[in-house]
Amino acid sequence: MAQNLNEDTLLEMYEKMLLIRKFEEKLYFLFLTRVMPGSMHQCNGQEACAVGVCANLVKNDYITSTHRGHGHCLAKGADVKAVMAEMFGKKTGLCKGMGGSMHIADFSVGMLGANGIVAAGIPQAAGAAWACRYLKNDHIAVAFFGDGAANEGVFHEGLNLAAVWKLPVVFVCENNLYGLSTHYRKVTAVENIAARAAAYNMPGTIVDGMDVLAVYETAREAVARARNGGGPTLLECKTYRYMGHSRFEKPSYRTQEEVEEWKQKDPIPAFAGRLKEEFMVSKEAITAIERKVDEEIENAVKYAEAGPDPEPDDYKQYIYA
Amino acid sequence: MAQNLNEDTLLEMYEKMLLIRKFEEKLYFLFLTRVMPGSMHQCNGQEACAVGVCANLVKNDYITSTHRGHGHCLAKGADVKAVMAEMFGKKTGLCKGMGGSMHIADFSVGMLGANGIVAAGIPQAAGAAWACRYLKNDHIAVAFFGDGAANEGVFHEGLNLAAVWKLPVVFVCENNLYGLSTHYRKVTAVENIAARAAAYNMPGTIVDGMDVLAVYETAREAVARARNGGGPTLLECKTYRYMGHSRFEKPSYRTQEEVEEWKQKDPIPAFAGRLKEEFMVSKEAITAIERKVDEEIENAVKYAEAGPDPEPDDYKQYIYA
Amino acid sequence: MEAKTIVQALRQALTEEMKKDERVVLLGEDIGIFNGAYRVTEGLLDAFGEDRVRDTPISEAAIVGAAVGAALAGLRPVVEIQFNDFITCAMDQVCNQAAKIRLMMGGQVSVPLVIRSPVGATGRAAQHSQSLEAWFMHTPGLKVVLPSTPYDAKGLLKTAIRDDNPVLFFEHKLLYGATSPGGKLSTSAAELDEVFEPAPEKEYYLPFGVADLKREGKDVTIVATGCMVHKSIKAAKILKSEGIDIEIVDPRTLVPLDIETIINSVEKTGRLVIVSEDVTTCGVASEIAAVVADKALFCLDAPVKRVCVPDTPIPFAPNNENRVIPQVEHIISAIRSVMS
Amino acid sequence: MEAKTIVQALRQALTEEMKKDERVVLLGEDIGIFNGAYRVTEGLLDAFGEDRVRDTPISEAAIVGAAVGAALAGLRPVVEIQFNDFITCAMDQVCNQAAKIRLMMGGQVSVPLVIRSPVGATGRAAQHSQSLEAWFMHTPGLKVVLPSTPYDAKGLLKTAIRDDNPVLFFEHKLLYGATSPGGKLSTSAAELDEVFEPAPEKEYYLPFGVADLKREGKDVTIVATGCMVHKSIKAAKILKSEGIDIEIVDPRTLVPLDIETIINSVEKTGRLVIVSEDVTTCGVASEIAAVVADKALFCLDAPVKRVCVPDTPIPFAPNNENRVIPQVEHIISAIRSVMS
Ligand SMILES: Cc1ncc(C[n+]2csc(CCOP(=O)(O)OP(=O)(O)O)c2C)c(N)n1
Ligand SMILES: Cc1ncc(C[n+]2csc(CCOP(=O)(O)OP(=O)(O)O)c2C)c(N)n1
Ligand SMILES: [Mg+2]
Ligand SMILES: [Mg+2]
Repeated sequence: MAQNLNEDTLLEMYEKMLLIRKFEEKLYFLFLTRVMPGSMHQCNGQEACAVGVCANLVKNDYITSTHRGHGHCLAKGADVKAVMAEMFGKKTGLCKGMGGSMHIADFSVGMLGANGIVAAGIPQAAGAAWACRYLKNDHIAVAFFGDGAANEGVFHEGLNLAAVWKLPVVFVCENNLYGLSTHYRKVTAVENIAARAAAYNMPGTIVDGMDVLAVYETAREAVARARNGGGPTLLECKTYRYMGHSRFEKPSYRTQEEVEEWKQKDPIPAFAGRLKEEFMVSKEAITAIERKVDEEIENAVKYAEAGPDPEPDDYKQYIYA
Repeated sequence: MAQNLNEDTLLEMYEKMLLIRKFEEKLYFLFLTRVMPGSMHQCNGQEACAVGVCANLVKNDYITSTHRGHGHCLAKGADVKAVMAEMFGKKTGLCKGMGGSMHIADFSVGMLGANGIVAAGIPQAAGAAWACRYLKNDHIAVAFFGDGAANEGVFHEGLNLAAVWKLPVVFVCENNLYGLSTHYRKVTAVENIAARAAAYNMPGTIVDGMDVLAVYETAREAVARARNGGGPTLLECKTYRYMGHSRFEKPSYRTQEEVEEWKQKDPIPAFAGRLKEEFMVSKEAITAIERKVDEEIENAVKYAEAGPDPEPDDYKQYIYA
Repeated sequence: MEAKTIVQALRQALTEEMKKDERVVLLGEDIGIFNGAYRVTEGLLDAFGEDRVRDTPISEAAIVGAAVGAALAGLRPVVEIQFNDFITCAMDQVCNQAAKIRLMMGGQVSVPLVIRSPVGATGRAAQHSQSLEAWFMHTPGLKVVLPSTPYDAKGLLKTAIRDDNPVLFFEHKLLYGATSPGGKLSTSAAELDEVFEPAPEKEYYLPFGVADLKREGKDVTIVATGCMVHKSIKAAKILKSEGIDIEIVDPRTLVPLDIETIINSVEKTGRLVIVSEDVTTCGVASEIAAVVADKALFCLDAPVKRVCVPDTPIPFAPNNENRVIPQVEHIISAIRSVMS
Repeated sequence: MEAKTIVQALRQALTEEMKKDERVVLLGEDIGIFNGAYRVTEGLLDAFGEDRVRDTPISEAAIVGAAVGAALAGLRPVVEIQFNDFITCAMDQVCNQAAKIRLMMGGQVSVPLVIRSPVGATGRAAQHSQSLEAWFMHTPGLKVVLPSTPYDAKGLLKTAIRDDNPVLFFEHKLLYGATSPGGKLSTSAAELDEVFEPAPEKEYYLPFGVADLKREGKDVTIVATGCMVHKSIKAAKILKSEGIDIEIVDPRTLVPLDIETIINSVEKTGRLVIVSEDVTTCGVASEIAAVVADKALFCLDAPVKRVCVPDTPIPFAPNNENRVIPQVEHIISAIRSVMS
C-alpha cells in the first residue's frame, strides 16, 4: 500500500492534515476570544478524508463541499490566508467577505463551494463532471457530503444521474455518525451508506476515514475509474467530528467515551507515527512541518486581521454578472 | 397459489379489471368524439397491478396514486359513476369537478388522490401509514407510482423514512418501461427498480404485473408484513401501458412489435382463461360479468352527462376549510 | 409561569395543544433530544414521548410529505423546518400538495398542518438569512403567520394548530429571546419595550386576520411585521421628539390579511411606510402597497414607501448585512421622506 | 423562414445559439426523441446529437443542480422544465444555488443558465396551470422573462442564452401556437392580430429591461404580460368603440423591469390596470402597483386595478377555470371602473 507515494506527497498530505487541524483549532480560539462574525462548522477529526481524497486530484479537478467545508477547501489547495480572511468577512477573503464559512469557494483551484444546504453540492458535482467530459478536458469532479446528506432527495437524483450518464465523478460520504444531533442509524435505513451504491449500479466502497493512506488508496481507484470513463463511485469514509456541530455547540447527544474512543484513532498522530516508522521520515522533518504550519496559520490570522472590511455597498457588484 | 381465494374474490378481481379496461376504453372514445375537458393518462394494460394489490386491502386502508390514477381509484372501490362525472368536470364528480382526472380522489374508500406531480404521493403514503400506526387503527397504506417516479428525490426520502420508522406501507412501482417517452433503462441506473430496496434495508420483490394472481399473492405478503409490524416493502410490477402517455399521444418512441408482444400477455383474457380452466368458473358467469360492467359504464356515462356543471364560483368554497 | 420570550411562548402553545389533543404530533430535524435548533421543543420529548415528538432524517420533502399524508389520515402534525430557507427542498409538498389538496379534491378533506420555521438574518449569509413569507402568501390555500411578541406568538400558534388548513408559521430568530444552543445569538429581545408583551400561562387563542395596533399615532402609518415591528417602534420613539406621531400596524397574519385595519389607519394618517425583512420585489410590502393603491388611493398624501431588503441575496460581511437589512435609520429616512 | 409561432421562434433561437457556441447544451425530460412536451426542441437531437440534447431522468432537482454545476465548469446549459409547476421540485437549486452563487462567492464566477418552462392554464387543473413568475422575481440573482410574441420570444431567448446570469424563461402554453403532441391544445394564436409579430430568420437580440408598447393610447395604461397582452388588446379594441383609448405596455422581462416606460405611460394616462395570469397576492401586479404608488402616485387619477387570478388554486371544471383566469370581460370591467 502507498508504495506509489513518494516522500514529497506523503509529507504534503501530512502538512495538509495538520494545516486543517490547526486552522480549525485557531478558529475555535478566535471565536472564543473575539467577536468573529457568523458561525462555523469544524472538521477536526475528519482531516484524513479531505486530504486522502484530494491528494488524488489535480488543480483543475473540481470538488463540491458542504457546510463543513474548511478542510475540503484547504485540501484542494486554497490559500489559507484568503480562507482565513473570508472567515473574518474581509474583502481580502476568497469570496470578498460575501460568503463566509458556509460559502467558502476558490474557483482558481476547482473548489466550487461549501454549501449551506445539505446535499446541494451532489448534483452540482455531477454537472461539473458532465462539463469535464463534454469539454474533453480530462478532469473529474468529487462531491463531499455527510451521512445526513445521504437522506436528501438530491443524493438519490444526483447519483442516479451520474450513473446513467456514466459521469467522471466520485461521491465521497464522510460518515461521522451524526447529522447535527441525530445518530445516522436512527434516520438512515442502512448500516453502510456505501450499500446505497447498489441502487445505482455503481461501486460502493467503505474505507477507514481516520487512515489517510487508506483513504488515499481507495480514492485513487475511484478517481482512476472516473478519469478512465468507468463512471462514478460511492465512497464512504467512516470518520468522526471532534467538535460540536457548529461553533460552540456542546454535543449532549453523544458520550464522552465515544469521543475518546475515536480520538484514539486520531489520523494525525497516527500518520506521523507511520511516516516515521514505515517511511523513515525523520523527526526533524515532521517538526519542521509543524513549525511551518504554525507559522502559516499565524500569518493567515495577521493577514486576515489586517485586511480591509468590504465597503458596506460592496454586495451590489456581485448580484448580477 | 391463490388457494386462499374464494370464487367471489376471484370474480370480483376479474370484474374490477374489466371495469377499469372498459372505463378507459370508453374514456378514449369520449375524448375522441366529444369535447371532454382536460387531459387524461390511461392505464389499459396495467389493470392487474391495481386490482391485484387492492384486493388485499380493506376499505379503510389508504392508497396514494399518480397522474395515471383511474385504475387505482376504481380498484380501491370508488363509485364508477362519480369517477366518470369527475372526468366530465361535473358537480356530481368525486371532487365536485374541481380536480378532474389528475386529482381524482375518494376519501370514503381511502383513496387519497391521484397526483399531478410525479412521485409526490410516495411520502404521503408513508405519512398516512404513520397515522395508522399512531392511531392504532390497524390499517396500512399503499403508494402506487411509476418507473419514472423512482428517480425523483421523494422516492428516496419517502422509502428511507418509511424504513427507519418501520411504517405499515407498501410501495408499488408499476414499471411500464417508460416515463412519458423515455425508456426507463435510459434514465434509471438499475435493471430492476426493486433492487433499490437494498438502499433501505427493506424487502424488494419483482412480480409479473400482467398476472393478477401473481400480483395478488406477492402483495399479500407485503400487506401482511405491513399489517403485522414488519415494516415496508418495495414491490415492482413489470407491466406495460397500451395507450399513449396521455390523451391521444401516439407513442413514436416504442415499436409496434413491443406493443404487440405485451398485448399477448394481456392480463384480462389471460385471467378469464384461468378462471375457466383452473377455477372452473362457467363461461356464463364470465359473460354475466362482462354484461354487468358494460352496463355500469353506460350508466356512469349517463349519470355523468346528466349531472350539473358546478356553478362558476363553486371553487370559492373549497379553497379553505 | 408567564412566557417572557417567544421561545417559551411557543413551547407553552405546543404543550397546551398537545395535552388537549392527542392528534397533535411534532416532527422535524433535531427536535427531540436536541430540543430543536432554537430550543423551541425543549422538554417535549420527555413530556410526550417519541411517538409524538419525532426526529426525522434530513429529508424536508418527505417530512412535509409525510405530514400531509398523516394530516389526510387523521393527525394534526406540526412540522419544524430548521431554517425557512430549507423549505425550498419541500416546496412541492408545501405549495402543490398541502395548499391545493382541499380544492383539488372538492372539499372532501382538509389538511390540518402547521409548518414552523425561523426567518431573518443573523450573520449566517445568503442561505440562512431569508424571510420567504411572500412566496407562501402567493400560494393560495396556505395561511401565513409572523408574530412579533410572545403574547401574539402563543395565541397565534394555538390558533394555527386548531386551524384545519395548512399554516406557515414564521418565527424571527432575533425575537426568539433565547440563545442558540451553545451559542451567543445576539437578540434584540433584551432591548425590547412594553410592546414585547409576555404570554400569560392561561389558555387563549388569537384570531387570524386581525391586525394589532402596536402603537397609535396620527401622522404616518407604518405596517411592520416580525422583528421590524420593534425597529419601527424605535424609529417612532426617535421621531416623536421631532413631533412626528407614528401609528404602527402589525398584521400578525399575512394570510388572511387584515386590510381593513390598514386602510383605516391610512385614512387617518394619509401616509404609509411598509417595513418588512423580505426582499422588496413581489414581497409583503408590494402586496400591502398594491392593496392601498387600489382601495385607499385618494387617502394618500404621500408616495407609499417600502423599507425592505433590496433585491440582493444577503451578504455575509456584517457591514454589508447591516446595510441590506432594514434598520432604524432606514425607517426614519423613509418616514422623513413621506413627511416632507 | 420566418417563425410564425412561438414554438418555431424558440426553436430558431436555440438552433442559432447552439450553432454559434458549442457550450450551449440542452437538458430536460423528453426533449430528445419526443421533441419536448410542446415540441420546442423538435429536430434538435438530430441536428446536434445526444451530447448536446440530453433526455434526463424525472429528477428536477438534479437536472437544475447538474446544470448549475455544468455552468460553473464552463457550459451554458438551457434546461427545460416540463411545466413550471414542477420547478417546485428544484426550488433549492434554482433559488438558493443558481441565484445566489455569484454573490456568495464574491463574484468569482457567474452561472450562465437558462430555465425554460411553460406557464398558464389550459384545462389541466391546479398542478399544471400556474404562472409562478412572481416567486422568481422575489429571488434576487435571477432574471425573469415572459414573452408574448414570436418576435419577442426569439430575441429574448437569444439574449437569455448569452446572459451570464441564471434566467427563468417562461412561455405561455396558449401562445406556443402549436398543438401539443398528438393533442388538440386549443390555442389563441389563431385569433391573434398584428401584434403577434413573427420572428425573422435573421439574427437579432432583444435587450432585457426594455418594455414594448404593444399599443399606444392616452386614457388608460394597461401593463400586461404573456397571454394577457393579447386579451388586453381585444379589450382595447372593444373599448375603442366607446371612445376609450388604451395604451398597452408589455414589460417582456420582469427582472429587470422597465419601470421608466411604465411610469411614462402612467404619467400620460393617469390610469393603470395591470393584467397578469398569476395569483393576485404578492404577484407581478402587486409589484408594479407598488412601484407606481411610490414613484408616480400623484399622476394617478384613479385607483390602480389588478386583474389577476384570485387567490385560489386553479379549479378543473372549465367554467370555474374560466372564471378565475383573467378574461377580456374582466379587463373591460376594470377599465370601466378606472374610467368612471
Ligand atoms: C436542506 C438542509 N436541511 C437542514 C440543514 C441544517 N443542517 C445543517 S448541517 C446539518 C447536519 C448535516 O449532517 P451531515 O450531512 O451528516 O454532515 P455533518 O454535519 O455531519 O458534517 C443540518 C441538519 C441544512 N443546512 N440544509
Ligand atoms: C415532478 C414532475 N415532473 C414531471 C412531470 C411530467 N410527467 C407527468 S407523467 C410523466 C412520466 C411519469 O413516468 P412514470 O413514473 O413511469 O409513470 P407512467 O406515466 O409510466 O405511469 C412525466 C414526466 C410531472 N407531472 N411531475
Ligand atoms: Mg454527519
Ligand atoms: Mg412508467
